[in-house]
Amino acid sequence: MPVITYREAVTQALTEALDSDERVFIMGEDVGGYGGSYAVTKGMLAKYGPKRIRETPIAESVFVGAGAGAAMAGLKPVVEIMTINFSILAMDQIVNHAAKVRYMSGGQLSSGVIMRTVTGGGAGLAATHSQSLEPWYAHVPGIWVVTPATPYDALGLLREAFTKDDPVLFSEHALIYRLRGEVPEEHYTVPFGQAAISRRGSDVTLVAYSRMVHVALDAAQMLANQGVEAEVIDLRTLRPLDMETVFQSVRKTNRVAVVEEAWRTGGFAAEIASQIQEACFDYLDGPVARIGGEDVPQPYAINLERATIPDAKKVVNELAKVIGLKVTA
Amino acid sequence: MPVITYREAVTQALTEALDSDERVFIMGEDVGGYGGSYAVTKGMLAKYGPKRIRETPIAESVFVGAGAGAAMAGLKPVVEIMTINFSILAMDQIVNHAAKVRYMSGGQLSSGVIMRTVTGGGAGLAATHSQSLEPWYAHVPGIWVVTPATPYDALGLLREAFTKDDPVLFSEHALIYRLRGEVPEEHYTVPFGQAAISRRGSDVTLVAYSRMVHVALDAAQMLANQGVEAEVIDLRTLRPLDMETVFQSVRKTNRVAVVEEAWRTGGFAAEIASQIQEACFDYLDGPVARIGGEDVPQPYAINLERATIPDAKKVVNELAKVIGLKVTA
Amino acid sequence: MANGKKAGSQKTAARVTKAEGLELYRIMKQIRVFEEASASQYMRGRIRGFLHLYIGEEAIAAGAIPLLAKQDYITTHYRDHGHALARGMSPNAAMAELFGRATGSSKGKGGSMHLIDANIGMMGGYAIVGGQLPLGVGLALANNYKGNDSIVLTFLGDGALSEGEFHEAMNLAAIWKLPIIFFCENNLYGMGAPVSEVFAVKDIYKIAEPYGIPSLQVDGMDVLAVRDAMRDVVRHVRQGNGPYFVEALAYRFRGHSMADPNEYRNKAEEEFWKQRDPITSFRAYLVNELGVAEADIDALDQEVDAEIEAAVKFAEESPEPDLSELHTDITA
Amino acid sequence: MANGKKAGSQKTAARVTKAEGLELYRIMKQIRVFEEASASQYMRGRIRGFLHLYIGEEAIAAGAIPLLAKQDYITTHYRDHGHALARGMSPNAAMAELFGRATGSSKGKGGSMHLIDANIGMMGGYAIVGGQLPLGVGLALANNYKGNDSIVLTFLGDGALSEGEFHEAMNLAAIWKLPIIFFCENNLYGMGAPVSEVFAVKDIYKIAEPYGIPSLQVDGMDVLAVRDAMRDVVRHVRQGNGPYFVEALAYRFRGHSMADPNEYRNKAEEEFWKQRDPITSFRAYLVNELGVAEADIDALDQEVDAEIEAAVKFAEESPEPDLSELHTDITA
Ligand SMILES: Cc1ncc(C[n+]2csc(CCOP(=O)(O)OP(=O)(O)O)c2C)c(N)n1
Ligand SMILES: Cc1ncc(C[n+]2csc(CCOP(=O)(O)OP(=O)(O)O)c2C)c(N)n1
Ligand SMILES: [Mg+2]
Ligand SMILES: [Mg+2]
Repeated sequence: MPVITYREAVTQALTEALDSDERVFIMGEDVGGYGGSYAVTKGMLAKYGPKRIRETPIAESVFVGAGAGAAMAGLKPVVEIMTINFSILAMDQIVNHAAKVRYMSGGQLSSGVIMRTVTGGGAGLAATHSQSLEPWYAHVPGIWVVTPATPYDALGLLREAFTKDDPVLFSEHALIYRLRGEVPEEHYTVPFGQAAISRRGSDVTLVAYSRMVHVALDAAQMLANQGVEAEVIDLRTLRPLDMETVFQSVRKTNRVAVVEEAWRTGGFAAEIASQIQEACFDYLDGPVARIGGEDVPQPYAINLERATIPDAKKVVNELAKVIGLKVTA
Repeated sequence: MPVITYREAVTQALTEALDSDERVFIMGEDVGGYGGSYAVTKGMLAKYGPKRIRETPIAESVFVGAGAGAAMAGLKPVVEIMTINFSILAMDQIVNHAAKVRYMSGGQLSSGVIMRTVTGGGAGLAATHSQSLEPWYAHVPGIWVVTPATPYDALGLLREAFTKDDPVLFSEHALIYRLRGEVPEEHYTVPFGQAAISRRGSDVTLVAYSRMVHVALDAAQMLANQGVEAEVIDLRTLRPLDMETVFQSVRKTNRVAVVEEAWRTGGFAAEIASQIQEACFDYLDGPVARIGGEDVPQPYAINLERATIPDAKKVVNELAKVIGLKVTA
Repeated sequence: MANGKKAGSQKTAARVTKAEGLELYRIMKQIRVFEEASASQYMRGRIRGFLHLYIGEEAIAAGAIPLLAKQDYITTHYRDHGHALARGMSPNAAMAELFGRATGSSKGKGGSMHLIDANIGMMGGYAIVGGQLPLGVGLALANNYKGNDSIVLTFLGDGALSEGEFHEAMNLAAIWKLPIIFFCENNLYGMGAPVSEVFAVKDIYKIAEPYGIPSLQVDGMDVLAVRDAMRDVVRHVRQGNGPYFVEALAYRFRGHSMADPNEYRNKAEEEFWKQRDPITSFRAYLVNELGVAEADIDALDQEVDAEIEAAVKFAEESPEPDLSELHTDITA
Repeated sequence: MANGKKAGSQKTAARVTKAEGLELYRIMKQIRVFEEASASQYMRGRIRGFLHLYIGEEAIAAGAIPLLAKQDYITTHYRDHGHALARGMSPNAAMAELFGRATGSSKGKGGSMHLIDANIGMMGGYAIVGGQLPLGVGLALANNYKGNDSIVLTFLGDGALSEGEFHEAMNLAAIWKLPIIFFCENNLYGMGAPVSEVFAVKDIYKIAEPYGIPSLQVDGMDVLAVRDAMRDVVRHVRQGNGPYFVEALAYRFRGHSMADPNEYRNKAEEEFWKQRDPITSFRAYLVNELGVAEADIDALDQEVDAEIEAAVKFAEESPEPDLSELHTDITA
C-alpha cells in the first residue's frame, strides 16, 4: 500500500474532487499563489486556474457565507478557513445560516459547503492561534464535525464529505500534517459516525479524536509496558458521534478515559463521559476520567505551553488518580 | 421586603452603578430612544444623557470590542448585546480579545467589560433567535458567565459584576423578565461561584441554571405530589462553577439530574454530569441524568417549539427513565 | 427629512400600460392587505414572535421584484413578507407559515422572518441583520461560476449598513464582479436608531463609490421610479458588469415590529410620510394619468381582500406540523 | 508599482535638526538590527511560532510613533516589533518575550505577536487580523469619555482592510468623532495576496471618504515624509476633530513570516523596493543634506548592534517562566 502524509491525503481528496466534479472549487485566504498556509493547495492554482482556486480577501464571514450560498445553488465549494481560530469571525454564517437553512426552510434548501480548517496548539503561536474549538461546533445541530487523526481517515473522510448536502467542518490538526500512513490503492471512503478501534486491549478504554489519538496510543504503549492493555478508540467524527463502539469497549474493559486537546471545562469529552456513564453505569469500575487541555489561554513560552496540552504521561497519571489504575508515568 | 421583577432588578443594578460611578456607561443597539429591546434601559437616555447611554450602530463586533478597549483604559462599560444570538458576531472580540488580554499581557492589562445579553427560546422567534449559547462561553477561560434565575440574583449578581476586572457575560432569560421576587432593602451582592439551594429535599437532586431553575422547581412540585422530595440547586454562575454544593447534595440524595435549555449534545450539563460522576462515583444510585434542549434548530411552530424545551414533565420522565425513580409526569 | 438625488419619479418615469399599472397596484395592495391581516391575527394571538410589517414600503418590492427573471434569486432580511409576495409566493403558504402550520412555505418551521420558496428563487428571509448578504454573494458567485446570466437581488435595511458583513460582501462582489444588486431599503430607522445617527455616510448610496460599485438613490415611495431605476440596474448587472448598489428612501408606517411601542419617531415625520402613501398615490396616478376606471381598481381591491381573507382561513384551518417533523430536515 | 499621491517626501519635508535626524535613524536601525537578530535566533530554534519581521517598513514606526505623547495609546497587529521598539519598549524585554522568558514584556506568555507594555501605552499587538481595531476604538472612546486630549494610533495591514471589523471601526469612530488614527501599512500584500486583487478600493486612502474621515497617502519608505504627514494628523486628531485615516506605501523585504517560502512576489518588484531601503536612503540624507559625519553614524550603528546583542544575551540568560505562571493572570 502507498504511504502518504496526512497533508497529502487531504490534498489528494481535494484533487480527486476537483478532477471529477466541475461543481467543486476551493476558496480561502492564500489558497492561491501561496499554496495554502499549510501548503495543502500547493500548485493547484497553476493546475486548475483562478476560477476553481479562488484567493479571497481576509474576510472570513463573507467567504464562508459565500461558500454556503453557492452550495445552496448546487455547487460544491470547499472553503479553507486558515485556522479554526479565525472561524470565529465566520461563526454567524456557519451557525446561524449554513447549519440552519435546511431546517428553517422545511427542507427546501441545504448548504453542503465543506469548511476545511486547521486546529490545535503546540506550535508556539500563543493564545489566539492555538485553540481547539471542535466542542463548540459539535454542540450545534446541523453541522457535521470531522476530526481525522490519520492519513487514511483524512482521505476517506474528506471523500465522504463531498457526498454530503449539509455543512461539514473538517478539522485538520496542524501538528500531524507530516504524519505518514498507509492508504489503499483502491477507492474507499470512511463513513461519518463510525469510530475506529486504533488499538485493541481489554484493561482500559481510551477515547480520543484528532491528534489526541496519537497521545492515547503513546499512553497505551506506556501502559503496555506495565502490563495494562488499553483499547484506543478514535471517534473520527464528533457529529455524528459513534458511541456504540465506545460502549462496547467499556462494557469489556470497565474503565475508560477520554482525551481531548480542547479546554477541559465544557469540552466535548464531557459529552462523551456523560454518555458513557448513562449507558454503561453498571459496567464502570470507577468514574470516567477526562484528560483535557488546561483551562487557560494557551501561553507562548514553551514550558508553559507544553503543560497545557495532554501528553501520554498526563493520561497515565490521570488513569492512576481518577480510576485508581496501578500505573505510573 | 420589596417585591420587584427580574427586569427591574437588572435596571436597578444598572441605575445604582450609573449613579455611583462615573466610569460606568451603557452602550448597545437601541439602548437609547427605544429603551432597550427588552425595556431594561427605558428612560435612561433622558436621565443620563447620550454620553452615558450610547446608542450604537448594528455592529456587534465593534461595540463589544470598543467596550473591551474602554475597559482596558479603566472605564466600566456595560454593553447590551440585544440577544445572545447576535453575540456570535462579536465572538472574536469576546473570546480572542477581552477574554485573553490579561493572560497574554502577563497581567498588565485586563478588560472588565460587562456584556449583558438575553438568552433562551420559547418566544416564537425560530432558529436564529432562540439559542442558549452559555455552554460556549462557559468553555472559554477568561470570561465570567452569569446566569441569574431570580430578581434577587439578577440584582445581586449584576452588582457583583461591577466589581470584576475581567469580562462578564451576564445572561438574562427573555421569558422571566416579568418574574417577581423579594429583594432586601439593604445592600447585598451575590458572589460569583456560589450556587443556591432553591429548594431542600433529600431524595433526588436537580441542578439547573437560568430559567430552567423554575422548570426544576415545577418538577420538584410534581415529584413532591408523589412523595419524592427533590433538592433544587441553582448554579447561578457557570464560570466559576460551584460544584461543591452540588456534590454535597448528591452525597445525600444519591440521585441527580441536570437540566438546561441549551442543546443537549455538548451542552454544559455534560460538564456538570461529568464532574458529579468523577467526584461522587460511589454515592450514585444510578447515572447522572441530563435533560437538555432538543438537538435541532428551534422550530417556529408552537407545538414543535414546545417540544424542544425541557419542561417539568420531561424532567420527571427522564428521572424515571434514566435513574429509575418510580414517578410519572 | 433629507431627500437626496432621485433617480426618477412618477412624473418623469417611462409610462406603463394600464395592465402593467394594475399589476403593480395589485402587488402593492396584496402586500398591504396581507400585512394588515397579519397584524390583526397577531393581535389575536395566532401569529407569534416578532412580526415585522412592510406597510409603507410596498412600492419597493412591487417596483423591483417583478423585473427579475424566473431563475434569478432573492435574499432578504426578516421584513420579508413583501418580497416573498411580490416574488409570487402564495398568500396561503405565506400566511400559513406565519401561523406556524404544516401547509406553510417552510412547513411552519421558519416563521415570519424566514419566508423561503426555493421554487421561485425566494432564497430566504434571514433574521440576523446582514446575514443575507454573504449568502446573496454566494448565490451570485454560483451564477457567475455556472456562466449563466442569472442575477441576485439582495435586500438590506439601513441598519445593516453598519455591520461588518456588509463591507465584506460589497468588497467580494466588487473584486469578483458578481451579478448581485445590493438593495438598501432606507426607511430612516433601524429599530429606534435614526440612520443619520448611527451611520457615518451621509448620502448612503455613496458608500458604494470606493468599491467601484455603481449606485443610485431612488424614491422608494414611488413604484414607477423604483421600476424605472431598477430596469437599468437589472440590465447592467445581467450583462456581466458586476454588482450595483441601490438605495431607496422609504418609511415604515408602523413600529419596527408588533412589539414596538413606536415612541421614538415624531408625529410630524410620520404624517409627512403617510401623506406619501405609495398605494394611494399610485392609485391616483392610475386614475388620473392612465385613465383607469375607479371601479376597476375597486374590483381589484375586493379581489385582493378576498384572497387574503381566504389565506387567513386557509392558515387557520391548516393543521400544525406533525410532531415527527421535529427531527426531519436535519441530518447532522 | 502604482504609487499614488504622496503627502510629502524627504525633498519637500520640513527639515529636522541633526539630533532629531540621528534619533530617527537610531530607531530605524534599532528595529532593523533587532529583526535581523530575531531572524537568526529563530533559525537557531530559540524563537518559535510565526515570526513576522518589520524589515523594510521601519520608516513608518520611526516616522509616526515618536510624535505621540506619553499618555497616548497604540494598538497594532502581529507585525509589532517595530511599533513596540519605536514606542520605547526595551529591546531586552522584547527579545526575552520572543524567547518566551520570564523577563519578557509579558513574562513570556504573549510571544512575538502580542508585545504589550502598558506603562508606555503599547496596548498590544494582536494576532487576529483586524482585531486591534475595535480595541483601538474603545481606547479612543475612553479618552473621549474622560475628556482628555490623548489619542490612539492603531495600525493595520492592507490585509485587514477587507475584514468587517475595519468597516465597523471606521463607522463608529466617525459617528462618535473619536480621537483615533487608523494607520494602514500598505505593503502591497497580505501574506501571498496582492492587495489589488483582494481589495476593491484602488486608492486605498479613499476608503475613508464616505465616512467623512479625512485621509492621506504617504510614502512609507521615507521617514521624514511619514513624520511630516503625521505631525499634522496627530494635531488634527488631538484637537478633537475626530478620526483620521493614513495609508503608507511600503514593502516588507522578507516573507510574510519566517515560515513563508516567499515565492509569490517577483524579484524585480522586490529589487525595486529594496533600492528604496528606508535606512540606507535616510543615512544618505543625514550625510548629504544635514552634514552628519559618517563616523557619528557608524558609532550609532555600533551602539545599536551592541544593544541588540545584549538583548539577545539577556533573553538567552533569562529563565523560563515558572510553571506556576500557568494559572496566574487569569481569574475566570
Ligand atoms: C446581528 C443582529 N443584530 C441585531 C438584531 C436585532 N434587530 C433586528 S431588526 C434590527 C433593526 C434593523 O434595521 P434595518 O436594517 O434598518 O431594517 P428595518 O427594520 O428598518 O427594515 C435589529 C437591531 C439582529 N436581528 N441581528
Ligand atoms: C482573522 C484572521 N484571518 C487570517 C489570519 C492569518 N493571517 C495572519 S497575517 C495575514 C495577512 C495579513 O496581511 P496584512 O494585513 O497586509 O499585514 P502584513 O502581514 O502585510 O503586515 C493573515 C491572512 C489571521 N491572523 N486572522
Ligand atoms: Mg431601517
Ligand atoms: Mg500587507
